[in-house]
Amino acid sequence: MLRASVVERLAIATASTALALLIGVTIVAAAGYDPVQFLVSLINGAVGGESAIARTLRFSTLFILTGVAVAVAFRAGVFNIGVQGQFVVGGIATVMSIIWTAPLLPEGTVGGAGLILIGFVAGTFAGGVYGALPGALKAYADANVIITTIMLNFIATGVVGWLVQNPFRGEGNAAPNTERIPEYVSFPSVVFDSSGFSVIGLAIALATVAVIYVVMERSRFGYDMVTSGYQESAATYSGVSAKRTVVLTMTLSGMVAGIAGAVFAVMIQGYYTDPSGIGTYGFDAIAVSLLAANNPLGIVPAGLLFGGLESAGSHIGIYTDVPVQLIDGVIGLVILFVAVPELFRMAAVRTGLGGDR
Amino acid sequence: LGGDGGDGGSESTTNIAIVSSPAGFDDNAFNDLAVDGLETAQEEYDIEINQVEETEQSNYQSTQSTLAESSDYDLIVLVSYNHTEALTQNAAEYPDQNWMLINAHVDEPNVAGYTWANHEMSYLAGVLGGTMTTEELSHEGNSNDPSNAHIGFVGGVDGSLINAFERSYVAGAEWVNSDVTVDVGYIGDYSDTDTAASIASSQYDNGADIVYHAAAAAGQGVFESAQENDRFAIGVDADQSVTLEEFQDVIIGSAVKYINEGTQEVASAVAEGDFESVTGANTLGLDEEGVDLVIGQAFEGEMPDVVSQNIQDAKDGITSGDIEVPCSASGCN
Amino acid sequence: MSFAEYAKRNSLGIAGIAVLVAGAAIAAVAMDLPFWEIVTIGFVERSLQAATPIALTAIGGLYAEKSGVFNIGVEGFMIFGAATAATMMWIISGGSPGQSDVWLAILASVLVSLVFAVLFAVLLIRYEADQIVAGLALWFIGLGFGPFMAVLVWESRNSPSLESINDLTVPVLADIPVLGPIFFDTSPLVMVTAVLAVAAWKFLNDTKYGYWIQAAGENPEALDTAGIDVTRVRYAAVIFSGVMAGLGGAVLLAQAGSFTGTGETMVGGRGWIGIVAYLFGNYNPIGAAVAALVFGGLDMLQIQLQTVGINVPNRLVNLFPYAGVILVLTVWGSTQTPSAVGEPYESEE
Amino acid sequence: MEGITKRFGDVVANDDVDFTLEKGSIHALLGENGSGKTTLMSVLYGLYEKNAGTVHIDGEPKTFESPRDAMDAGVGMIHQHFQLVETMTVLQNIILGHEPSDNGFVDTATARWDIEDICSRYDFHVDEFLDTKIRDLDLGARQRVEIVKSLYRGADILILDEPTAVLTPQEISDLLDLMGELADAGHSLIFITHKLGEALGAADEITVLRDGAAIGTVDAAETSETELARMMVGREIQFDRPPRESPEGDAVLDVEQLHARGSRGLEQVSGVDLTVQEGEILGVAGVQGNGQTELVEALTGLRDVESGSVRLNGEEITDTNRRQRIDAGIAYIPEDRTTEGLVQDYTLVRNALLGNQTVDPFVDNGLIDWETVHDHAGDIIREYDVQPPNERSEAKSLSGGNQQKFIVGREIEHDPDVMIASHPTRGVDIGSIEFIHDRLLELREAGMAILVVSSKLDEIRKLSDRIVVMYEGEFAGAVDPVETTEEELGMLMAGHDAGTDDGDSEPSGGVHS
Ligand SMILES: Nc1ncnc2c1ncn2[C@@H]1O[C@H](COP(=O)(O)OP(=O)(O)OP(=O)(O)O)[C@@H](O)[C@H]1O
Ligand SMILES: Nc1ncnc2c1ncn2[C@@H]1O[C@H](COP(=O)(O)OP(=O)(O)OP(=O)(O)O)[C@@H](O)[C@H]1O
Ligand SMILES: [Mg+2]
Ligand SMILES: [Mg+2]
Repeated sequence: MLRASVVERLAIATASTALALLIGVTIVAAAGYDPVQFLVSLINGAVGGESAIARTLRFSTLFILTGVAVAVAFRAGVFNIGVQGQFVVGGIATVMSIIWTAPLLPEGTVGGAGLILIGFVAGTFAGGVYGALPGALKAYADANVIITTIMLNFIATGVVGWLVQNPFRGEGNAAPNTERIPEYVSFPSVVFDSSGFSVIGLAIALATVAVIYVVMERSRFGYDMVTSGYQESAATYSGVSAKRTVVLTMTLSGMVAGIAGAVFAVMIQGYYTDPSGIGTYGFDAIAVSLLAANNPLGIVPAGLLFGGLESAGSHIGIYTDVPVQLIDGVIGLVILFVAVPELFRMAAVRTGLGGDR
Repeated sequence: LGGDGGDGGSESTTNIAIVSSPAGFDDNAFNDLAVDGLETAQEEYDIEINQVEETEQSNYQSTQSTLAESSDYDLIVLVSYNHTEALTQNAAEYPDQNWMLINAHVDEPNVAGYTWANHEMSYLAGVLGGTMTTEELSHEGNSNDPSNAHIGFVGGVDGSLINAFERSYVAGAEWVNSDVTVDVGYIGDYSDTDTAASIASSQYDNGADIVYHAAAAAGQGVFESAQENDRFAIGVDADQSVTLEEFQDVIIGSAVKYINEGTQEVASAVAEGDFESVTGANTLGLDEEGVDLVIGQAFEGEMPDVVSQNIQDAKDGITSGDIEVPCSASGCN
Repeated sequence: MSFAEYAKRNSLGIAGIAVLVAGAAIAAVAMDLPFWEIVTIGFVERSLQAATPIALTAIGGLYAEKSGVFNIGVEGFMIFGAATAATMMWIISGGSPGQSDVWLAILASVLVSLVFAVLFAVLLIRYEADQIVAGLALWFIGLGFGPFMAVLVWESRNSPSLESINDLTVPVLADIPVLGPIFFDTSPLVMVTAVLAVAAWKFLNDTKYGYWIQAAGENPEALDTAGIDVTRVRYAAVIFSGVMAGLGGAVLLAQAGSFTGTGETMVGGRGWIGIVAYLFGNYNPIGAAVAALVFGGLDMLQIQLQTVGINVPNRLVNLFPYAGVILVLTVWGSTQTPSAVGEPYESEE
Repeated sequence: MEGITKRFGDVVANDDVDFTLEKGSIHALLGENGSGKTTLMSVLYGLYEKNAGTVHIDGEPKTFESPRDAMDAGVGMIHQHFQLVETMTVLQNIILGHEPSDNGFVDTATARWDIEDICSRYDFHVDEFLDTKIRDLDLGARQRVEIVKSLYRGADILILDEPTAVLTPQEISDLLDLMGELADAGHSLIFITHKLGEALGAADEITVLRDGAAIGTVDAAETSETELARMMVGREIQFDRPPRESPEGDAVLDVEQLHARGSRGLEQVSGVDLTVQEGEILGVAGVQGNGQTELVEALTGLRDVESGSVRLNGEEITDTNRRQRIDAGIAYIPEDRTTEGLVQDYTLVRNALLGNQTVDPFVDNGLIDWETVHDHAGDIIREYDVQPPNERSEAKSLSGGNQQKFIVGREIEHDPDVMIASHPTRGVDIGSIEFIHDRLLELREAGMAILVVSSKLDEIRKLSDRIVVMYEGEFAGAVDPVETTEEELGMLMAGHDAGTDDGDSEPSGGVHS
């Protein structure tokens, strides 16, 4: 799977999405809704008009970042299912650090930039620590990472949910929300004039992709990481400390997730709220990363695809009477088929469309 | 005055969008009631309703602006305080858009904020519970135990909003009977019926004979448990002995708030082109007949007179201000 | 098997209980709780009931993983199980279900789960799906289509009140003090689950199919060269896990008596706890059932505490099982995860 | 078997091979890596479908769709890599797939009885630990379990693919005796090996494969190692120890009172002293499991030292880690090439960087220069004649022999001060063996200090300037490779002082201490 060619990947992505939509549309029709309208608004929702595109890019930005976070770990053979939790922890850390330090800095653009910087550092750091934890547990107590990270997701949601409900709840808020971060702490809106999306956010995502790509493909650290992912014993033989690598991998992965959290906090939300209501980016990211064969570069198109779907989802929710659950289900189907490249490879071989074996 | 929006649909048609709370529609509670009201208004005026379900608070910002941008809607109804943060921005950003916010308010000329006095109706529920727990009552094999003053409360999420229900309910019960015991339990969400049932059962076991719930959809579990334990329960938001009539044998009463009347009022105003009349913060309490306590339909006439007596006294006390109900319509801080 | 060895094999489960008991004891002493108001017969009954759906799911998932396939889709299966049970109960009974309909609904739900499980197994085994992603996907699909079923039937994600399972009272035995009401005057589903747990344990350790399942998870090649079709064994195990999770969901519904499809749905993470449970039980069906009881008990315990007026922030207390898992995994090290888990197996030719 | 042909894509693994096994005889199958031995046997065992040819058993033509068919026809195969379930007991492993049942449950009583019956006929000593888990058995015992498994399934034709590759001399002789008994009892055995001596000693007939074709079948009694080698490789092979004068370099590697614990926490190396000089090869002989592995790991920095000291060129390196020792100039040819020496899924290019992560010019302040690494891989492949000669091919597609050559090349190219080679030719065909030996001897000439650990006595004697024998974590004695005889060495390895003679040979025990 890690060696699948780019073309093959694209084919699989398209095929799985198409198949999922086909099934979705069938159900839509069977349930007595208008399938054509469904498809039309699907397209419109993803790319129909500036605001739709902005919305798509907004989701994509998060999918790309969280996707890279997953890819880093999976490439190193560490199954970090905890990106969601690291994303949440990073987000709250960003918001609170900004709120707490805001009084100390001058208002206006300069102060804003400063606070954004502080927020991102805090978010990245928090995400990194929350990722390092299961890494350390794996390295020094041999605790199964898949399990511990799943658990830590629940814990992050629960604890943060409690924090925003109690100690961190903003003055006079009835709702479980923190205070808002100051107006001037936000990305300038270049090109798109849309609340909730700024090209800066996307730029940060792409920059992260670039950095991670270089680290994984060209740096010694990346080689050590990937090698112990493939074959720990060989890595050890070559002088790589397996324990240290697991911890570092999880830290790096968590840091990227933390950046995602920070972007979410600054670019989209502007405050923090009960994480049970902020979407499952960290989980979908696993599919994004897989779709990209855990290759940082592949994450970009994969992230765009998922962003488009998510965006289409909310559009359909608004403009058609098709129940939201149906859309969630269809997105679930896409993820399911993404997990089954073999299905399409075999199909391709059968139908003579190529594909090896 | 919503005029700009008229262009969606023919001139006469009034287009209304309603965005759900994170709990989503089908909550047998305020989401559904809000829609109810709009539908009632539909009977009178030519109104088109677009139900938008959005369960992720982080998407409210964009959902709201998408709706406003389209300028198809003469009114956008937002259910629950989770919309407040997002609306604070959008209300200013789209000054010509009419907004209605339920359970909170944003101080802008184009926003009609509607809050219902959850604390007052819960206080009355407490009065009902506090009174009945020491009265003889049996109905279709269900009965309560007059020998002890012991009732219960099952809440959804342990937060300021539901805390207001809880505290006022307790206060109401204690106003009737100072040494009443009130068991309190929270589910942690609004959908886990099974846990709701377990909590209620635990309270009935512990001696409670009447349990009041503020847990939206999950509340059904409380009624299930009441039937199982042959005890009684108090419904919330709507008259649940009607909306869930299969439970009317255990629902001795419901604390109701007429959210439907609120949305109907605003919808009509917009249809009349008279949105100003409803803008600003509207808190609907007993005075405004926005909330009330109704006896379960199976129990009308079966209740001892002291019940209606106490409830009336409490209402008078609250409206006159002699009774100080804890917390506020928007919650407990 | 000596106790020492048993203890070693099930260290996780035992540790879990130890942690729980210790915690309870400390708490009780620390702030002298009204112990008997907390630990009531009702509490034990409810704990057992809360444990059943989790235990059933855990036993299924355990088989799948033993055979070398990690089925983390069980949460999704539970949601489908609950949703189909509800809709089936409604349809079968034409809107006014009785006790018999409850049983029929459970049966029907199991059959539907079987169909889903087969499809899922084909994707996992024949088409070598990525087990983690496919599992998560199934969860999302469940969250979507489960409630959607309800919408189709009731135009609402929540069902009206249906029928919930009645307790089964075993004459005479039920009159035994304390034990009587707990074990002989309780939901028959509790008893069924207990029996299933023991059966599953016996089957895994003392039948040839049990051997094959273990071999398929540890060293499929060895099983293959022994002339047994690894793929078949894995199909059986995965399908079983799907069916058990579906059953778990159906049982949950039968206890709750109505379907709730809002939010995380009424299943609310019980599938995940199921996975945790069999890890705690260290892949021993009985251990898994016990662990499920520990979690069910914990949940009910925090309810009891609330009831007697000890104010615990329940949002935090609900996290105990998750924290407990991490603690135990850390202190007692890794579980004996089968070595071939997650690796698709292709025999030569 | 007649005219057996088997292709994998365009590779012809078996090319019209004829092969006849006499009842009650032992038939050895020789051939270089990749010559088609395993494939031929896999065809016979029904693992692969043959492209052409026929298989007759007792005269009747047979076609096997699956191992199951083969088993039913009385053919059993013991694979190069054991097919045992580590977490299950010996009993469960033996009956796996053929469990006797009694109303649904496995009838262990009957199984036990049958197995004991088999064991009583030959001295397997397997029945002594039927309830032990495989993971607690040593390799020799596992080998015997494999055989009992086949017999339990009623095999009278037994195929053993490189059964001795991983066994100690003691275990090997036990195994060969056992094979003799089986043959006498009427079983027919096919026996794949790379060790000519074994073939000559144990087999009645020997068939040699080369490039998938059968070169010929000879009677073991009337052939010699040299002849067999020529048949295998197609040229002369040099066996005997090249003459040389003993070195007087100064000590490069110097170890004092070294103590180290094994994975199970028991002390495996107890007070070893050793020095390796410039231009010297020190051979460490010994039965596997006497601490050689731990010793090597302690020297290469893969295992923490309990006490004692390791010095390199007089410098204390006892507490340095693996990476630091690589940089200090200790090269290491690992015992297990497939799991340690190479990343199986990597191309040879990526594998060429393994262990060189810190070395200029491949890595420059943290960044890798892949072009240079690529060229380096090319050089190794050419210099050390790695087949197929393609940098882009994945390690796993190479035969062990070729994998080994690549590793040797990579480690030598470090140009280190010390080379530690652990079983450098295990499971490697004699062509490659000779090649690797010559390289090591060249290094010696070039003045490198070399430590060779091996359980192959001929290898030790051919390479070493001095031989130390390791027994239960200590050096049982040092001998001169020229004077000493294999018998003396064997004595020392078995824990007897050379000279004193009581050659009792209990089958080496089963369960680990
Ligand atoms: N699974 C396979 N797929 C493709 N080609 C194979 C496979 N197995 C063997 N071959 C080809 O068949 C040839 C013979 O392989 P085989 O394993 O029989 O050699 P061998 O004699 O067993 O070597 P060794 O002594 O190393 O075990 C190899 O050179 C290889 O090219
Ligand atoms: N999956 C495969 N694809 C292609 N070739 C293969 C495959 N498996 C084995 N081979 C070929 O089979 C030949 C022998 O394979 P095998 O694994 O028996 O070597 P080996 O036993 O490791 O070598 P040695 O006997 O030296 O240890 C090699 O030449 C290798 O190229
Ligand atoms: Mg070989
Ligand atoms: Mg071979």
